[in-house]
Parts: sequence; C-alpha cells; structure tokens
Amino acid sequence: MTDASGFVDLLRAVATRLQDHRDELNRLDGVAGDGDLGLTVSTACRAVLELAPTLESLPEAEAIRKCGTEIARRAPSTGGTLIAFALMAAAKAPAAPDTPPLERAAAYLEAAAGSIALRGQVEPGDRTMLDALRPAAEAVRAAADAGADPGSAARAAALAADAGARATATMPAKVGRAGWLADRAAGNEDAGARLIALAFAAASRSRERS
Amino acid sequence: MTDASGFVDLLRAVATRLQDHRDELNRLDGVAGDGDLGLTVSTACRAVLELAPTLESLPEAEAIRKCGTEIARRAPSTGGTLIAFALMAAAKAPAAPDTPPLERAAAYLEAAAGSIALRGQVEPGDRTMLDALRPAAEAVRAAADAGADPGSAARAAALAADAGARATATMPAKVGRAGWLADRAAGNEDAGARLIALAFAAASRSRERS
Amino acid sequence: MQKILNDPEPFVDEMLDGILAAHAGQLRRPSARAIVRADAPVGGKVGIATGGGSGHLPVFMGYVGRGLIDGAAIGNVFASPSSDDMLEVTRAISSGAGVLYLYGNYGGDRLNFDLAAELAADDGIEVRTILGADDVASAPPERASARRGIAGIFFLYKVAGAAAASGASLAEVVAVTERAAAGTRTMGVALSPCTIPAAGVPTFELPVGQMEIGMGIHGEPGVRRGPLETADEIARELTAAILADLPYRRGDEVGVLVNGLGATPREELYILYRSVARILGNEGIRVHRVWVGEYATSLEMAGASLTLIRLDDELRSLLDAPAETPFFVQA
Amino acid sequence: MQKILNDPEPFVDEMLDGILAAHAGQLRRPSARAIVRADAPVGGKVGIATGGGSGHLPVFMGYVGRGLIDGAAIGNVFASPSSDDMLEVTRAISSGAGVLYLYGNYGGDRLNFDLAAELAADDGIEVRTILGADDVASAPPERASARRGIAGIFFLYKVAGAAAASGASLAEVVAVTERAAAGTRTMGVALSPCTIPAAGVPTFELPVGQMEIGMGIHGEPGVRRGPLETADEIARELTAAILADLPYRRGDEVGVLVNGLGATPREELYILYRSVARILGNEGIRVHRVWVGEYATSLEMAGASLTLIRLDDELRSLLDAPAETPFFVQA
Ligand SMILES: Nc1ncnc2c1ncn2[C@@H]1O[C@H](COP(=O)(O)OP(=O)(O)O)[C@@H](O)[C@H]1O
Ligand SMILES: Nc1ncnc2c1ncn2[C@@H]1O[C@H](COP(=O)(O)OP(=O)(O)O)[C@@H](O)[C@H]1O
Ligand SMILES: [Mg+2]
Ligand SMILES: [Mg+2]
Ligand SMILES: [Mg+2]
Ligand SMILES: [Mg+2]
Repeated sequence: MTDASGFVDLLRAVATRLQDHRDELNRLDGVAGDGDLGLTVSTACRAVLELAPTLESLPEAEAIRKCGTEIARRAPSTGGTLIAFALMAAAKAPAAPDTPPLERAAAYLEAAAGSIALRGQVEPGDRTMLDALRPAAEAVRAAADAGADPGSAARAAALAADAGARATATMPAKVGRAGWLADRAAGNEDAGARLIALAFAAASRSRERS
Repeated sequence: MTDASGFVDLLRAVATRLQDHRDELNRLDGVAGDGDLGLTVSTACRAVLELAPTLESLPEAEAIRKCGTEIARRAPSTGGTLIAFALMAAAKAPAAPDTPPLERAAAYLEAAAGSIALRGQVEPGDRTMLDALRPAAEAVRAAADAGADPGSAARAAALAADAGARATATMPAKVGRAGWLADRAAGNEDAGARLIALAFAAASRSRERS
Repeated sequence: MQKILNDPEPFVDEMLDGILAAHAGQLRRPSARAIVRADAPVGGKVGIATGGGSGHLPVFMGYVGRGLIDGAAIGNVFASPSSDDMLEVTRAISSGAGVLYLYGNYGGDRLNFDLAAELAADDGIEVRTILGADDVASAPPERASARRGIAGIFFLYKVAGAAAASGASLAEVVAVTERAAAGTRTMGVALSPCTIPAAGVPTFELPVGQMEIGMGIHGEPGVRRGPLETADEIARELTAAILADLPYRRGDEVGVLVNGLGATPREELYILYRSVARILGNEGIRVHRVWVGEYATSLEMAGASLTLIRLDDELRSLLDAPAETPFFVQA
Repeated sequence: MQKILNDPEPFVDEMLDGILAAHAGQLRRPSARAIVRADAPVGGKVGIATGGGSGHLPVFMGYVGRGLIDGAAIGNVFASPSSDDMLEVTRAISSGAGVLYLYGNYGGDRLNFDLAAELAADDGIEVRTILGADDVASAPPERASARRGIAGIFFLYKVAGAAAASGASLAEVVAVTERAAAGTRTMGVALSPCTIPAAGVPTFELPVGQMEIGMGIHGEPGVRRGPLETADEIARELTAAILADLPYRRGDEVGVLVNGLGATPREELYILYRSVARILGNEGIRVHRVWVGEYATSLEMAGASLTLIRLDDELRSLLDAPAETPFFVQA
C-alpha cells in the first residue's frame, strides 16, 4: 500500500500557493456570489497544512480522506463542502495494491469529479468547479493511458483545467442565485472553476521543481 | 401705536438672506456641537416668512411676540428656543406710545440680550450668541443716544455684532459639551454668535437698499 | 474597516463567547459552534434546529429560545456550519419527538444539513427538513424551489416554534410550517455593501445614488441596479413583485415584516412601512400585525427587505403566540 | 446620502405616520408631534413624559408602553420638541397622580420642558423633572450636572416605569429614579459619522482607521480622536473611565447595557461585551443582567456605548419587571 508522503508533498505545495489567491477568488466569487471563496480556500489551506504532519505515515487513501473530513469540518461553504466530499469520494476510488501513480491519480480525479456532479447536481457547462475538474481528470486519464510521465501529465491537467475555467466566462450559470444573473457575471470566470485551475497549476509547478 | 410694517419688511429681508447661510452655520455648529444650527435657522426663517403676511396689520410688539411663539413652535432647538424667548422678551420691552424707532430698537435688543443671559444662564465671554447680540444692542443704544439715523445705527450694530462673533473664536466655551472641548473648537467662531452677526449684516444691508 | 473587533480570525468564536457570557441563563453551547436552549432537550417537544453563516444576527441563533427554535449551528461569516456541528445541535435538542431542520436554501447549508440528517438517522433521530426560500428576486417563479431564504425565515421560525411549543407532532409542525412557507414572500433593496471581517474589503461596490434591487443576504447581486429611489417608489417596487408572485389577493390577511439589513435606521424602516401600508390598503389586503426592525441582517449593509406572510386562523394564532429569546421577545 | 426616504423635510412626520400605522393598538398621537400610550392616561398612575430630537430610535418614543413611560414629545432630527408638544403629552398622560419629566440633559430640551412644566402647573398638573446626565465623557466630574444624557436613559425609563406601574407615588418614583440616575454612567466610541437627512452631508469627518472616544449622541466631538483600537482596548478604555467615575467598587452588582449607535452589527457588540465581561469579572463587579442591542442610536452612526447601573434590591427588581412597547419587550 502506498504511503501518503507523495500526496502530502503535493498537498503542501498546492495549499501554500493557493493562499496567494485569496483576494482574486473573493473578487471572482463576488461577481455573482457572496465574495468569500478566497476566505474558504485560505481557511481550508491552513487547515490541511496544520493536518499535514499527521498524514505522512498514513496510507495514501486515508490521508486523502482525512483532508476531506478536515475541510468539511473547518471550511464547510458550498465550494468547501463539495471539495471535501470529492476528496472523500476519491479516497474510496478502487485501486489495486500496486497501481502506478498516474493510474491512481486518474482514478482519484474521476471519483472526485463524479462526486461533485452527484452532490452538486450539476453537469459540465453549468458554470461550476466541475467545468475545470472534469477536463483535468480526463487529461490525467489520457496521460496515464498513453504511459506519459507524471510531469507532463500534471502539465496537461493544468492546461486542461485552465482552459475549462476560462470557458466558464461565457457560460450561463445554472446553479444558485447566479442562474438569474447571467448577464452580470458574463465575461467573468466562475470562481470555483478558477480555484480548481489554480490548484492544478500549483501542482504542476511543484512537480517541475521536484 | 406703531404698526408692524417696518418690522415685517426687516424680518422678510433678514429671513430671506439668512437661508443662504444654512451650510455655513451647520458647519460651524458641527465643530463642537451637533451641526444643525443651519437647519434650525432655515426652518425658523421659513416659518416667519410664512407668518409675515399675517403680521403686517398688528401692533409692532405683537408682531415681534408672534415671531417668537412661531419660532418656539417650529424651530425649538437650543438656539431657536433662546431666540424665540428673546423675541418674546423684546415684545414686552416697555415703550411709550411715540418712542422714536431707534429708541424702540435699542429697547428691544436690550430686552433680547437680557433674556438670553437669563434663560441661557450665560455671561459675555461664554462663547454664545450673547457675545454678538450684546455689542449690537449697545451700538444701537449709543446711536439712539447720539441721535444717529437708522441706517448708520444699523451699520454700527452690524459691525459690533461681527466683531463680537469674531471674538468668540478665541473664547473657551462654558456651556454644554463644548465646555470640555475648548481646544477642538479653538479658532472657530461660535455658530450662534455668527448667526446673530449675519442677521445684523442682513438688516443693515436691507436698510441701505431701502 | 471600521469595526469593533480584536482579530478577524476568531470573530465568530469571540462573538459566541460574548453571547454566552451575556445570556448564560438562556443558552448553552454543546460544542464550539453549536448553540441550544439552556433547557434543551425539552421533553416531549419536537426539536427545531437551524443554522447557517454568521453575520446575520438575530438570524440564526437569536431565535433560539422559548416558543421559537431549539438550536443553531454556527458557520463562519456567510459560510455554512459543518455537518458535525449540525449533528451536535441535533443530538442536544432531540427529546425523541423528532427534529425539524429549518434553514435557508443555500448550497453549503443543504449539503451539510443533509449529511447531518443521515448521521442523525443512524442515531435513531427522525429528521424532517423545510427550507426557507422566500426571496422572490433570487429566481423566477418557474424555478421557485431554487430561491434563497432571507428574512422570511423569521415567520417560519415563529410558526414552527409556536406549533412545537403547543405540543404538535413532527408531522403537524411540518405541515403548518410548510403552509407558512408556501405563503411567505420577501424582497429587498441594498443601499450599501458590507465587509466580511476576514476579507477586509466590501463585498461589492455601490456608487452613492444607486441601489441594488433584490440583493441577496450575503451581498449577492440583485435583479438590477438602478438610481436610488424614494421610499414610496421602493415600496411600490417591492410590493408589486411580492404581491404578484404568490399572488396575494384582495381580502387576504397578512403579517408584515419590514427588516433592516444592518445600517439603515429604524426611522427609515418606518417611513418605508408607511408607504407599504398605503399600498396594501389600496390593494384590499388586511394587515394583522407588523414587525419592524432588524430581524435578519447582513453585517452593516444599508437597506431593507419586505416580507409578507398570508395568514389563516391557525397561522395567525401561531404568529401571535408568546416567545422569548435573548434577541426577540413577544409577550 | 444612502437613505430610504421620500423627502428630508417631512422625515419625522412620515416616520411617525409609519409608527402609528404599524402600532395603532399600542400608541396614539394627541398632536402631530406627540405620542402617548393608546390607553393613556392610566388611572391613578404617575405619568412619565419624555422627549427630544428624532434620530435616536428606540429613544424616545420607543419606550412608550406598558411598564415603561407614558408619552414622548418628538422633535426634528437632533432638535428639541416644542413646549407645546410637551404640554400636549403632559395633558394626555396626566391622571391626577402627577407627572415625571425624564429626558436627556440638552439645552433646548431643558428650556422647553421647563416652560411646559410651568404651563402644566397652570393646569394644576404637578410636574417633577429628572435629567439623564450619564455621559462621563461630556464633562469632568466636578461639572457632572452639565453632562449630557445618552443611552443610560434606558435604565432610568425602566426603573421609573416599573416603579410607576407598581403604583408608587410621584415622590417615590422620583426618589428611586434619582437613585438609579446617581448610579448610572455611560461612555461610547464612534467609528463613523451620521447624516441628518435635511443637512445631506455627514455631521463630521472621521478618517478610516480612526475613532472618536466619548462622542455625543448627536455626533458632538468626543474627548479625543485616536487610532481605531481593538475591542479589548475599547472595552478597557470605556470601563476604566466609567468605573473610576462613580466609582463602582469590588462587590457591586450592576446591570450592563452595550448599545449600538446604528450601523455597528450586533456581532461586534457581543465581541465588545466579551471584553467588558472579563474586565468586570477581574474587578470583582457582579453582572446581574445584560442588554445588548440598539437602545439609543444616532441614525446610522457606527460605534457603541457602554452603560453600567449600580443595583440594589429595589433597582434590581424594577429592572427585571416586565415591560412591553412596540420597540422593547421584556417578559
Ligand atoms: N451545486 C454546485 N455544484 C458544483 N459546484 C458548485 C455548486 N454550487 C456552487 N458551486 C461552486 O462553488 C463556488 C462557490 O463556492 P463558495 O464561495 O464556497 O460558495 P458559498 O459562498 O455560496 O457557500 C462556485 O464558484 C461554484 O464553482
Ligand atoms: N446656554 C446658552 N446660552 C446662550 N446661548 C446658547 C446656550 N447654549 C447654546 N447657545 C447658542 O446656541 C447655539 C447652538 O444652537 P443649536 O444648534 O440650535 O443648539 P442644539 O443643536 O444644541 O439644540 C450655540 O452656537 C450658542 O451660540
Ligand atoms: Mg461564496
Ligand atoms: Mg446644534
Ligand atoms: Mg459564502
Ligand atoms: Mg441640535
């Protein structure tokens, strides 16, 4: 069984970088929402960074699950709760004992995207986090199938998530209040989708340095 | 018995002009007070202008008294009430049937100043309306004693009131909250004193045009 | 940020410390972010739980008390509480007669309350859920179930709380509260933004002389932005949208809530009510009772909302029943 | 000016229209600017009259009701009512048991209430006067009688109202209310100015990051202006000034009022109370009961005041007595 040290390194890198985007995410969320996604993200990042030292010796799936429950406890906004559920779902993704890293990553991400679609009752094109997460999951799956190295898989995922987030700028929103405010939000990316893209960008950059 | 037509002309001229000083009086009152003397003044001026047509045929003292009761009813702030009482006191000033106009004016103003000192429990130098009103009353009395014409008496009163108001800028306040805020108010004239000076200036200007 | 606080980070926890210090006889705190009646669980009574983000006092915990609700889970400013805290509240108020979850329709709150309900069911606690979804500006009539909950939740708390206090069963409390919810509509205007303490900057910009019509309780943009109107015009716009939506009809009897969002003086709320009362009178709608004040706020946002609830005999007597919490007393 | 109104000119009259429309069962209006209990005069009871400028709701007329006061004369924003209206109130609430004038120490109000008292005496109504002068920041101790009245008047209304409701004579009501007044002290901080509707511009300027310590209820400047402090520091400064002034001593029992000036959210008032409670605990002063909310406002000014009242057995039970007005209910 894989231990969580690789996951924890990635977690630290992503959580550290995401905190720099607090105000940007607040601003994007404020266009049609309540302007607090950056606060949720910084609370969640602080929470998982505090948790990180206790995760390293755990099995990888257990570490992922614990991240989910911690975020659910400490940053339970809509976006935070959906991400928490997604992490918990990822932790349950079936993985044979020595599945290679990229295969595992693809399985986690597919489970995560599936959870968000299910729990959030959304489809691609609804202008949510899913619009960045699903393409990233697909890119990792494709890289895994093609036998690519983790670094290029991470780059591909980051590019796909970024393109997905950009595309939300022209999508009419379907969920929540935003559904009635399509015009006001027009031209602005969905905050949750941008968050996902920033997370994948951070992950990719951390791979490059390591 | 003198009818009120002369008084009403003066009243109209003064009340019309004072309304232009609303914001200035609010500002001065705001330095150590609550910033509403201009509002009181404009309410009072509107009230007496509405009343004016009903005053013309009355005896002069009765017209003065009615101005006082009207201001007491419609603009009863501290400054407004003291002015109302002062007008009512003026209306009671003893005047023999054919006292000449300047003599009458001097008697009214002395009674008014006395009322403010009594009702407001203040002395000259306490940084109030009295510091402009008392010198103006004295100037009119001096002009009457010297047999001056009404125009030059009005000019002298306006000058005296203005000098009195200016002098308040360096007086430490004694009444109300301002008493503890001498330093903050320093350099600013007392709002009520400036109001009196503006009223005498308006009176003097109206004499010159007539 | 002109706020009285020590540090934005523990803002909510320090607020709760203060509330508990002030009202220890009436409230207790089974976990850091859970507040319940001091005497919870009340034997034999249906428990009523609510919860949601902070920044809306007296919503949510301000309605915890006699004749109203039993407990509230407390989130960060404008953010859902955790399902853990909801479960704490549920356990602390459950006396075996079942628990009603009554809260506003927001994504995070729903996700977490639904999870808490599942966990409570594992404990053998029967949970039913009713969502406040009274904001007519938050979605068109054909998507009414997507509407957000705003100040109208006060009427739902009052109805559900009075019914539960009278000894009604869970099914009965649910039925009458659903009827109340079906007849409740709200719409508001915002005249200024507010600042989430941890964010430090206003949630949006609103130029002087403008107002936002239909703004959400978190500062979510409304249906449109326009020049600041007079009280009469605002009343006309709000009543027009509300009356047409149910619709309320000539001869209906209503309860009215004119709610201040935070910075708007009570004086202005009464000027607004003056206009509303005239319009309702002209429309032939009878006003049974009026509540004017701050019942559901958005920190220091300026503005107001108007809520109507259509009454029948039972709802009228439930609204009139006495209640007592540290934030709301009705004799 | 981000306000909900029609026209600054009839601001006060339209507000009164709204209040009367909302609460016709509880209040009536003997003249345009006078509000009394609907059932006034209450036979055999000492009548309590108050009054002052508008813009401070629930002060003044918000305390007109059962267990509190009987009537209020209503001035323009921040300006005294007329003696005519005070006399109207006096006549409408006089049942022959005498009338107490209980209002804040402001020049215009005093001039007019004194005149009204003279006119009432001509009518054969016995009038006694007590002034609220609780603002320790408004004059030094050696000129304590020159102090202005601010939020502490709430405690005086409560004490006088409960005493009168219990059937006490005018002399008895005066005695216990004077004792309450002698033990009541208040001080506040302002974090923003407010705007008188007819003036249209803020009453003063206060840069972001600054606060005014000891500001008056009309926005009169305080004892000093300084950097905006934390809740803990503000609590320290206010309690220090208040405790030293009476002085309150170890072992004293007090009632506490944390009052919001208008725009400050209730959340912040509780954070402030948290700090106050700790300090009072350390000083050995026992808190009997706490009121937190908007009890005396200055339109939409941001800020808060702290009031302590020293209690004895009689004052404690008068504070705890029930009361009910459209703005304040205590069960
Ligand atoms: N039903 C949903 N399904 C998937 N994602 C959603 C859903 N609702 C909201 N989101 C995502 O969550 C983001 C907002 O998160 P957050 O600010 O935490 O929400 P809130 O402040 O409303 O609790 C949105 O930008 C969107 O990407
Ligand atoms: N006791 C007093 N005696 C004489 N004049 C006074 C007294 N108190 C205040 N004034 C005058 O009244 C002016 C303020 O009037 P106004 O704004 O109407 O008072 P407020 O707003 O306090 O009711 C002061 O500038 C001062 O000249
Ligand atoms: Mg958000
Ligand atoms: Mg003034
Ligand atoms: Mg939120
Ligand atoms: Mg004033």
